[in-house]
Amino acid sequence: MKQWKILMMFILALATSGIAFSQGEQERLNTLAFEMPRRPGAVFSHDDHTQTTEISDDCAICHHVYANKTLVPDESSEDNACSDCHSLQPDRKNSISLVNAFHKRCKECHYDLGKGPVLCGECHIKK
Amino acid sequence: MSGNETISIEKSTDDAVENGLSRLTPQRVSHVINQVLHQETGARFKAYVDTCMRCGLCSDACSYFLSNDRDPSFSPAAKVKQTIWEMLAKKGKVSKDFLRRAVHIAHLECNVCRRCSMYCPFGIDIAYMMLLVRRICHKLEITPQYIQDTVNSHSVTMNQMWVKEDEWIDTLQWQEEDGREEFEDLRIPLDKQGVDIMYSVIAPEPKFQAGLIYQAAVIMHAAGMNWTMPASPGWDNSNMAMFTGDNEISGRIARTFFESAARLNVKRIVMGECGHAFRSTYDVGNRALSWAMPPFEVVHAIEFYHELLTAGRISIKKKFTKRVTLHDPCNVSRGRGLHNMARKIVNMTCSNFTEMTPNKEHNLCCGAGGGVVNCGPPYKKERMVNNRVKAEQLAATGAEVLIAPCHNCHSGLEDIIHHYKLNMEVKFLGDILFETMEKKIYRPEE
Amino acid sequence: MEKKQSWDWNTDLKEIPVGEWKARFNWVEELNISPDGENIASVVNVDEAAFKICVNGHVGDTEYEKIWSLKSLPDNGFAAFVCADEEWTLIVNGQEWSSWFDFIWDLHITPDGKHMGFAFQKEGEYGMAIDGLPWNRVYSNMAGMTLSNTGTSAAVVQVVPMKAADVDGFKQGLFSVAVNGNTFHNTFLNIWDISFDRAGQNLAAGIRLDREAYTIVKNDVIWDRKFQGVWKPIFSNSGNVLAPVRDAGKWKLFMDNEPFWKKGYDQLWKITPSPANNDVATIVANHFGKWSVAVNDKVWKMTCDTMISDILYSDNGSCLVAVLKDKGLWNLAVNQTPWNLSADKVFTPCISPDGYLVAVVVEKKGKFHLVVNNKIIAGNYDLMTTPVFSPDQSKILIKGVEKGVYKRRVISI
Amino acid sequence: MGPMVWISALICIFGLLVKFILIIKEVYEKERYLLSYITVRHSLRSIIAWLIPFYPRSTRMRPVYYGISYLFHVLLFLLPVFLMSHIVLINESFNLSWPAMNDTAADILTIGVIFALVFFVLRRRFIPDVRFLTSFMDYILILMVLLPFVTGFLAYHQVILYKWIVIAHVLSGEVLLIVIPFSRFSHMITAPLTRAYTGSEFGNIRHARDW
Repeated sequence: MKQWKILMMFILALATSGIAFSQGEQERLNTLAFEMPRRPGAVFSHDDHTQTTEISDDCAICHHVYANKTLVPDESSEDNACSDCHSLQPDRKNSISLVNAFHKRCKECHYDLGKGPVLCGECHIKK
Repeated sequence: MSGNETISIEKSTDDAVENGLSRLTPQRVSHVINQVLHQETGARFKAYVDTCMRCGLCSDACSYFLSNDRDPSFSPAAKVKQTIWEMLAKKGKVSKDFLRRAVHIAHLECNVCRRCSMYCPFGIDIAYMMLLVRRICHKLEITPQYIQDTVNSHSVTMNQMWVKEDEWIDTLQWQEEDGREEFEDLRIPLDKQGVDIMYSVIAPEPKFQAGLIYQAAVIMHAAGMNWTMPASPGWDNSNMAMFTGDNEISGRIARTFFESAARLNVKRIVMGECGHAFRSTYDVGNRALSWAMPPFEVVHAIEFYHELLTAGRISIKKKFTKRVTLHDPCNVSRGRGLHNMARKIVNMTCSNFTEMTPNKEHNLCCGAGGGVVNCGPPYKKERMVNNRVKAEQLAATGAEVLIAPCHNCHSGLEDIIHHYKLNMEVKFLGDILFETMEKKIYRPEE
Repeated sequence: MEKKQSWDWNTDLKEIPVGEWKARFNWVEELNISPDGENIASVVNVDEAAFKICVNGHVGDTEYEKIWSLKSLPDNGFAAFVCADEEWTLIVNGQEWSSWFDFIWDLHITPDGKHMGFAFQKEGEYGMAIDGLPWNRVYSNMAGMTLSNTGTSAAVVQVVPMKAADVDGFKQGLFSVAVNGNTFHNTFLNIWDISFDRAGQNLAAGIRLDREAYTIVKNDVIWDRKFQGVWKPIFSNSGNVLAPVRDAGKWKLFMDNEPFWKKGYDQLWKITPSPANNDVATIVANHFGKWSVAVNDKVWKMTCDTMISDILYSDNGSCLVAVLKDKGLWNLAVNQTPWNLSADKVFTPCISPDGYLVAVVVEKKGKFHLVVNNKIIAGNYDLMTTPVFSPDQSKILIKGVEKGVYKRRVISI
Repeated sequence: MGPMVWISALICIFGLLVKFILIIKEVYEKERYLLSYITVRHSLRSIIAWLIPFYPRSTRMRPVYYGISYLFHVLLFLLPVFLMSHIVLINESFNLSWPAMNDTAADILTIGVIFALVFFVLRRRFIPDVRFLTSFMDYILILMVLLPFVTGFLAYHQVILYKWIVIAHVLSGEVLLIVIPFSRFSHMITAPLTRAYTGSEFGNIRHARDW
């Protein structure tokens, strides 16, 4: 279920990113789930990420599934949108807000692997 | 800069400073400075030094700075920079030329009037730091001659002017005799035990201005007060040692003074119109002895006259008609908040009163207090230069009579009035009261 | 004591109408009452610049231009300074001394009344005159006049002349102590608080050696140690010199140049040795602004915030009384326990020799009351002087003025 | 966020705390008499009087300097605290969050702070009595405050050398935090103390105003 939603989001993202491409040339995450985004969507290439060896096999690193606040192993959620689980404000169900879901997922991975941008403006590049 | 000029004046005239400097060794200089700055002071001093952001807001507070066309070296913080900061930076290893300048700054370019601590956003007490410099000068024995002589006098006679014990009593008896021309049974009760009030004055009164004691006696007599004056040392409420940093002598003076009051079993001490004496007895001398507050209520003449007038003990026959203005002395306005009371007395006794601006706590200094005038004739000329703004402030009032309820202010104001040809007469509140009062004895039933 | 036994302890009340004196004379000055309460005297003005002394309503024939410093004497007479033809002398019970001076002041009387002395000025020079005899040597300046119980006189005198405002000259030390007119060998910047031993044989004083160094001198011998300050030294019963000294920022009690008490205080003064034993009491401030009494370096449990003006022992040393001011009102504390006087003024207390009774005159709202052991036993006087216990301690002598009448009352306690 | 942020923040807070405790301790040991004159009422009276803009005469005499200085101090604290980017970082670490300031407003106010600092420099250069009091250290102190704001501004706009500018921003901010307790920046705790004491002496003992 969730995976589907996320997949749909990616499709949507891909569709809208066409505009981004036409203007800026870079693929960005969409910001539709945010009410009033303060920063341009982060530069993000799904292909680059799936093609890197470290995570090529394991979609569930990003497209993870949690049940009762514990990670469900061997399940992924490509068809769900991130905002399905991560609401704008952390709540009882999920303590990680949508912003932090993105920020933490990206940066922690980048730190751990020693690869990829970690500073705000490296992803949220001004258009 | 005027700094060089003043140094040359001092070099040629003040033997005490020059002889003192010639006796100093570098070891003694650094020992004394470090001892005073690091052992005698504590967190308060450190906080003052650490907190000053060098913003210069204090400059506008200082009559020296304003009178010298905003010469930066006269700014209050600049006086700290030229003395304390450098002593700290050099760990006390400062030159004799530096010390000569330091004596001059602390003793002659600062009235310790504390106006600057009202202009500093952090309330840093720069006067306190100037007094620390004076304490260092005292310990190095380079205090200016004339003020040191007053301290020497205090140490021997417990009064400021080498007034001998017989001269004091004789003067009071002579004023008592004179007073009997006006009230035939007038008395200046000497050493009378168990009365309500011990009246105290500064030594220049019996020495040069005995008429003021006469006036006070007439006021006391007319108001029907139960009062006395001590016949032994402890009658002088002045304290020059407080201004040279000789805290030990300062404490001894204050102790003698308050023990006179204790010996006479009085209720309270009333004092003549002197500002620094009030500061000494109300605020400083007592602290040197572990009296957090003075052990006897110390009543300045302003409060006392106000009390007599409002209680109806003294009534005014005819108001003073000349145009008057009022100078607020630092030690009783900033130092005790008596400025509003002083205005009430002026309004009760005078019909034509003009305020000067700024006034009350913000009034500009007379340029003589804080021991500056007591450094004597060698420095009179620069005192006149250093207090031009006061002359301008006075001139702007257009008053004929300047009321100043403080002896030091009187000396300073008379000098600048003469120097700047202001054509004003300086009077004490007591002078006005004496002139305008009904000369009859108060009877409660009347 | 013998004297007290001869006083009249049996008449309950004797009255002298003093109020009417005011009608007889131009003005009447302070009333002065003899120790036995039998005599009351005042300086009175009889004419322009003409004064007499009125004792129990009687005035003598002799008029003076001025009279001041009227004092009662232990023998129940009176002494005063008088001026005639612009010269001054002392009269004792109406008798003039033979020497006359340009000015005299500071009358000293020994407790037994056998010796009397004062300071004089003659032709601009100063000295003391004791029992009618002026010092042989006179000085240009004099201060701190002292008379021992045995009639030895001493004062601080200037022995080296100084030009006006000569601060370098002052630095050399211009002052010495003159004992019976003869000076010490040493000179000092300052000498204060001359103190005699009981026999009047030895004396000690606080001195300043230079701008900062203070110490004690005993019979012209200076203590080795230097201090930041000193207060009045006192001889102990055994003849040692005790002195409050400021050392390393604290006030301490030293004896004969050595530390005597261990503790340092924020303030320490008025050393009071017990008359009966080796106890020593002083007024101390243990912390800034907190006053108390220390006995043998042990501080009383009570403190007061304004002042302790005096401490007094009973003859047997069992009772120690402090005259104190707390929160602006006067009170007494007896052996660490404060009374509840809340008075505007408290006068010198009177302690019975055995220490059981403490009597004191207080003033509240202009009226005088007598308090014995914290209880008011007589009150509403217009004036009252120090009371006296009868030798058997069963009675107390009250001397006071009430509605213009002087009353000598003896009441049982 | 790296550990240096926490270390520097802790140094700042604990440094100030220790400094405060040491001052009180030293007063208690060496100048205990000061405590008998301080009252809460008069301390607050004075502090509040001096916090009200243009209430003290001194501040009315120098309205430009005082106005700029007042705003500068307010912004110095408000800007970093209510800046979106900072809140996001705090939120990631502590899950705490509070409303953020509008980015454009923050941008303009940052320019304001920079302008104030430039004004301070110019004042130190061109007003004779202030110049007389100024030493090299005063410029260093101004620079220390200036750097985090300038770098923050540049980083936000991603003008040049983004990565290096951000590193400089972080480092200069950390240096500033560390320096606070050990420099005259500690007037943030000593000034209320000196004010309180002077306010008490004036109010409690001298019965006068000190503003």
